[in-house]
Amino acid sequence: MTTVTTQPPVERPKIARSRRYAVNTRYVPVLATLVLFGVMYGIGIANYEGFSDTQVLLNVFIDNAHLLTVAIGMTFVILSGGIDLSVGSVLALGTVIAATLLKAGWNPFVVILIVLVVGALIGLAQGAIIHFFDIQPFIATLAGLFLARGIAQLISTKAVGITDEFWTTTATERIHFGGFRLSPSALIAIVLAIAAALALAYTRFGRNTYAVGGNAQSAELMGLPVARTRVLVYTLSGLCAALGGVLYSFETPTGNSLTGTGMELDAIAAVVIGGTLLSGGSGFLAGTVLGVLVLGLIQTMITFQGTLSSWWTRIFIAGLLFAFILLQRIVTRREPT
Amino acid sequence: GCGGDSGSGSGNDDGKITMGFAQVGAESGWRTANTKSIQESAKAAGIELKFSDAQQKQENQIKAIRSYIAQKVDVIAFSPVIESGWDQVLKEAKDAEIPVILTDRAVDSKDTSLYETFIGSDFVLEGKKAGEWLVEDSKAAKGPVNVIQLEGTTGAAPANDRKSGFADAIKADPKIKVVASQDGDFTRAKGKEVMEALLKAHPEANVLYAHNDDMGLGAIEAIEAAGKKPGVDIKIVTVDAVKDGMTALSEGKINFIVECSPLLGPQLMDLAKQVVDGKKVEKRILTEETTFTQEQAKAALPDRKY
Amino acid sequence: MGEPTPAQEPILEMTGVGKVFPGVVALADVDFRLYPGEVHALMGENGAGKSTLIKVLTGVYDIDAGSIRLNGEDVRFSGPLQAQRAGISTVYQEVNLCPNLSVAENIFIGREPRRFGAIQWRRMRRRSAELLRGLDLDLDVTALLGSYSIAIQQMVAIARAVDISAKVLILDEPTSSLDASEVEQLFAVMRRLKREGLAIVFVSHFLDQVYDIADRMTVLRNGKRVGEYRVAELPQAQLVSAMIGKELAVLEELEEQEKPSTAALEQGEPVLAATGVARKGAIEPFSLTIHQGEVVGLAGLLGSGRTELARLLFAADKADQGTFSFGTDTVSMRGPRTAMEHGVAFSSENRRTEGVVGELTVRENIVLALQASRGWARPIPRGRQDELVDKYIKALDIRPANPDTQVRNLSGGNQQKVLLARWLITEPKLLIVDEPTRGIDVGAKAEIQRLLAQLSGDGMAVLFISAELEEVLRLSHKIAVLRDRRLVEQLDNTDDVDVDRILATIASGSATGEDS
Amino acid sequence: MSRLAPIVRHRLFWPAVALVLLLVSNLFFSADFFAVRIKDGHLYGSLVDILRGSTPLVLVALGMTLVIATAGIDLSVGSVIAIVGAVACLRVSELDDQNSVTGVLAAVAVAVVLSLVLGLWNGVLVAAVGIQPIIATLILLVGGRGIAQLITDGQIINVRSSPYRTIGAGYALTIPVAVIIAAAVVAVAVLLTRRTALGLLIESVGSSPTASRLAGIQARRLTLIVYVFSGFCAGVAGLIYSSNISSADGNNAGALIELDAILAVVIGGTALTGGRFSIAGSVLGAVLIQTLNITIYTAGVPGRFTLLFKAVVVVVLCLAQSPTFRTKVFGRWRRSKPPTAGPTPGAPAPAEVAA
Ligand SMILES: Nc1ncnc2c1ncn2[C@@H]1O[C@H](COP(=O)(O)OP(=O)(O)OP(=O)(O)O)[C@@H](O)[C@H]1O
Ligand SMILES: Nc1ncnc2c1ncn2[C@@H]1O[C@H](COP(=O)(O)OP(=O)(O)OP(=O)(O)O)[C@@H](O)[C@H]1O
Ligand SMILES: [Mg+2]
Ligand SMILES: [Mg+2]
Repeated sequence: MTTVTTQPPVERPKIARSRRYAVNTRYVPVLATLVLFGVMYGIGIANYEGFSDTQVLLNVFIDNAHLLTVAIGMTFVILSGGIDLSVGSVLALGTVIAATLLKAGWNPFVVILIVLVVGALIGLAQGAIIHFFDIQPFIATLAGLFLARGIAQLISTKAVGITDEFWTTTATERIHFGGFRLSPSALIAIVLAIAAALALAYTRFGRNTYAVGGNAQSAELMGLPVARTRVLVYTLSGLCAALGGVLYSFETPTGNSLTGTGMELDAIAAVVIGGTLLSGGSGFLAGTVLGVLVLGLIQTMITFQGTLSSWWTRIFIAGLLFAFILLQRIVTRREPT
Repeated sequence: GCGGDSGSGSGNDDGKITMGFAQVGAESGWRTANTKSIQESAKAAGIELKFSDAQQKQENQIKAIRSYIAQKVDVIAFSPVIESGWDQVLKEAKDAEIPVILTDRAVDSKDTSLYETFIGSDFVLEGKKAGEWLVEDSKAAKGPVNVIQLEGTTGAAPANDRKSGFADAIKADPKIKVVASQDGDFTRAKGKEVMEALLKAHPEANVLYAHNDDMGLGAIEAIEAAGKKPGVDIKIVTVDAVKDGMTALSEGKINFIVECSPLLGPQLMDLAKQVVDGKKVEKRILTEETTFTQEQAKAALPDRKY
Repeated sequence: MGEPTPAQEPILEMTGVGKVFPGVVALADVDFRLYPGEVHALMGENGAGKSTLIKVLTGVYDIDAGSIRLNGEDVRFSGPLQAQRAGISTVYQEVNLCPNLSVAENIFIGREPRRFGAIQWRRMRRRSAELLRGLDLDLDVTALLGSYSIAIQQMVAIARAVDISAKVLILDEPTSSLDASEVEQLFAVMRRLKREGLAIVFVSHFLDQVYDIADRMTVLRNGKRVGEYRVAELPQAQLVSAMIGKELAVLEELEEQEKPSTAALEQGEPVLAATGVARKGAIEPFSLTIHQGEVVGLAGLLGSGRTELARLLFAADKADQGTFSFGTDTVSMRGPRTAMEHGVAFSSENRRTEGVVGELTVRENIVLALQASRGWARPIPRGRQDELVDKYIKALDIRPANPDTQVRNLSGGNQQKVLLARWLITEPKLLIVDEPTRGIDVGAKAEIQRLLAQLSGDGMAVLFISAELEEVLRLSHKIAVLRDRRLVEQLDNTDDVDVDRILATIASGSATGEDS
Repeated sequence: MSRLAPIVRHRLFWPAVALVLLLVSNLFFSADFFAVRIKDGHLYGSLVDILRGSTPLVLVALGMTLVIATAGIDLSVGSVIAIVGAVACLRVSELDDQNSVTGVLAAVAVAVVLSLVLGLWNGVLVAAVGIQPIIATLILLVGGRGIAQLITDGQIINVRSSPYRTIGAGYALTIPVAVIIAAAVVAVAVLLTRRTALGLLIESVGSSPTASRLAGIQARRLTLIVYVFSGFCAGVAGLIYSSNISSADGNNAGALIELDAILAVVIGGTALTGGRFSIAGSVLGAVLIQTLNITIYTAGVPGRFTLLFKAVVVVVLCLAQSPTFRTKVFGRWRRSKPPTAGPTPGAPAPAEVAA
């Protein structure tokens, strides 16, 4: 065996090495989504009268405030490499609890607090089961889906109307600026989105979420608080879903155990359309906002189209979704691997 | 001009009435028949119909109504997905001076000025009719009358109401007992599956009450597979009176059907014209509905549209 | 057994440590002592239990028996986080970082510089760039870690661990893909830390490195401690026999073996000829011909493009330009399958993500490539599988020798052997091996070198990549030198070619005048 | 104890226990639950119902298993069921003689081909275009039901065809035809995956796509095959489903079956992250879910409690199945009994390592 030279005999050449991809490819999916969203909006304007009114765009925010809220929580979960199927049910449970308590004459702020706490607790339980007992997120949150809706049905199988003063005024309230209107719900959702984006980019919790999603095992070995991050992510998602319930019950002042069926898919779709990888670790909150807007815009286009029969509505949604995703894929496509 | 004598159709200068209709969805054959009826009678009545499908989501329905308000239609009609939570958007319609007609399902708003009228069936009454027929029919019966009930989707208004109406009516006869009551989700497949299991768990059952025809039709398959005769060994009462149900009724496989007609298009169009003309209409209009025995079904079947 | 005279109390003391995995006793009654200010080498064959000892210590695995004392206090960590908080910073064997985060983040995540709770990205980038420069690395710290080669990732992991100024630093095979100068950078840092009083655990299969840097060592064999020695008091030969439990004589054999001359080989049929092949951002146009029975070694520094070149030849990455011909046919390379159809095999340097499939068993991993080329409809009969698998488990001494073990549960070195076996059973005409001896112990390494030499003697062509230049020199007939993602020279491995000569070529670059 | 250990550790042990428990619990509500009689020349009884009733789910879960093994997911199965049922029933209902066997076979053939096409559509989107599976199949989930409704015009299409009815509700040799069909498809799948190398290659692609590609596996083709197979399975399930009720319900057929199917797969021990899969496990999972449903009916669990009941069963089952849970909750208690004694150095075990 020859000895390894411990001292390089020749002066080591200085090489600017391994400088890779000049453009930061991380932003490509989000940018592409943004551009395609613009294109879609343009198509809407070209085809439908009155579509160009900026208020139409703001209405998308107003109409989808709850979905955005839910999708924000979902973004954290998906970034961490998990999935949360329980959000739609937790949202429904939130509306039912709120409606029932309000009917019993509780203070609206206490009610909101209780709803949020319940949502967070459900999320916490799911996160704990997933992390500490090594249960697949899909299953744990599917059980959560059954559980939350089950509790909601237990509380009331009938839809409960909300007549609380605070609720109804918040529902009708519109924040005016420069001739445009936003609902308080939309404002809350937007503020939450900004806060979440900042949290993802500028807090340890946010970065840990990415790390856990990239490779949970490595994150553990790097000494990151994987347990805390995982549990917190699901707690956050539960909290967001419950908040979504509150916002939803502002817009449609009812507590109904059947609301939000399939909303988990909408939320997941919004997140994934926004360029976030379902396998975790890669994506941005801005993408999620765009994803929600895309889904909302599709819905708006259908309303403007106006004459679609029920089944054509579905086919039309699928078609638009397909066109969008296909284009997005083509735009962001790099080499085949 | 079917558009009628009213040159005063608000907003539109062509005098034609524009109606925005926000449908619940296309969750059942009943619903699609309802949609068809509305579309066809709108055409026949010369009313321009803007139609949207909410896919069972209240939020979508609210969105659709808002967009009808924005488009300044002459009249808005909709079948609420659920009863509560409509005050806000109805207020908006009222502020825009657009009359609203509810179809099929009611809303629970205290302020009834928010809508002009509600046309539709009374689900509680339907349940009651079913129950009353059973009480009548059981008079002759010696032994206990053991009922299996196939409920509609848990939490849905028709399911809740048809259950409670039925329960009220059968109180009249202590012989009648509901031995099992299960969610059959309004579908044939579920109706069959649930019935298969219940027949084995409750061999003593001799009556089936299904919240709609479809579940009843599924249950018939299960009953036949169990070697019993539907309509004889097990008497069957259902609600809806769709064509398939009526066929089974005329064949003697069902004993009694309470009609819940989806064909309220013509009535709706009439009302719309009156409302747009500013005429006062009844707050609550029941759809013209009846009940069918086996003989009546044989007679009615040839004219059955759906 | 050379007992050290403890000048002070050990900072870390493990006594009677035991760890059992289902079917395998990984550690049994192992004692281990670590003193401040020393570099302590942990030695042993593949599967001896080195990594397990480290994982048991840092709480990755629950400990089955024994005790751990840190600074005289009994401790038991629930995980790396706790261990880190207690002052133990670890680089685990396989690179365990997050490929989806930037280089800077990978260094700082969990301890990012913050102000008012918000991460200061700019400061983080600056500090990580500085830190890497201290290791003589000039990287774009905003790029994703995953876009860098394994070697660079290894350096980043080291930078991270070193910067977590701890009392104990554990490095599990940090040098396995590093070239000599990188190793030297690392050693400089280690010496500095040692002077500062840090205790360092160092695992390596490069005996020379161990003798260069370590003060004492603990030798493990089959999960048991053989002994604890002062490095200065234990000659290499004795160390090797302590590790493997017998004398080693294979290495000498190889040295003596007569190699056919390049000229003679070039008479033979070219197996693969690449002409003007290039890929944007990866490697400049190059031409390379490999003949039957020829071993071509690739030499170059980290990131010089060796891996890229190899990947292009296997069509793991698609070439933008140039032509490939096998024998006399020019072939358009559509993917690894095309290459495999023409008898090319490629064992990746990145064994964990591009090599073995951890979830599958040893048997399944070994037959995978052969099966893939046969297509799914023609399964390899079980008897034939057993025959092949048993043969290579024996030949490469894969442990545990149970073909139904999940590969993920194998030690790093044994995984590498499985990967190699996968390709050897396909009986390729050209075997491309990127760092095939990474993390492999001395005995097995000699065995693999012998095997490669023998196979090339039988007519197989080999493209050999290794960070260890000596190894390249020992095996190759021809050495292709890369620099800066460009093939700069192809040298016949004659007597006058040695490590210095190659380093000189790398340094001067344009020996063939292709440079502009 | 030690001889039982391997059985207890088998990954299907807990689902099997749950299945047995559920079945036995039915005895409380229906005394002759286990009775199987011959009635009208065929087997009749709750167990037969469960088997027959679970066939659509078994089939869908079977296709889903292979998709999930490649680390994918197929949300569109419910829509495929609806479309296939709609097309088959429409064609049968248009026959001059609905009882003509050839006519029914032709309709079935068209429907099956259609299911393959739908599977191919998903496969192309995932494998060739490279769209994330959940989104790729979401398109068909949303649009497919629209298509099914378009075909049926939103109505329920009735057929009165005894050959067609045989598929889902008929019997052959006293056994339900649906069970025979499902068993045949499962057997073919098992043979294809375990007697050829297909299973190994799928598992490899699912666990590590990069490593598989570099081992020369044509992952794309495999992925495509797997989605086509899933489409096929859903298609057959659609035939059984619609034949069972002699009608096509474009609105409701197969709604939400994807969730049950995924649940069955996961209960059966296949991880959603891909890799190792167990067809037997999925079949067991599907039967378990059907048994759970039937138990709910038999036990008379009121509608408003069903979801809670399901949630509890799923949680308990998952926890029982999770080795981590068992060691964390019961392991500590068990371990504390014998004082922590490490393996004695002289034990024969080290020899194993050296072997
Ligand atoms: N998670 C595990 N499950 C089962 N067996 C394991 C596991 N981890 C390690 N082993 C076994 O424990 C033994 C020791 O492995 P370890 O990784 O400690 O070896 P090592 O000395 O680090 O080897 P190398 O030099 O190849 O890295 C091996 O036989 C290995 O197969
Ligand atoms: N286009 C690409 N996309 C993603 N990864 C790439 C790409 N090109 C190269 N790589 C990765 O970069 C690594 C090669 O980096 P590097 O330039 O350091 O090669 P090298 O000369 O072989 O270095 P080393 O000496 O470490 O082997 C490979 O592991 C390869 O997977
Ligand atoms: Mg190791
Ligand atoms: Mg390399």
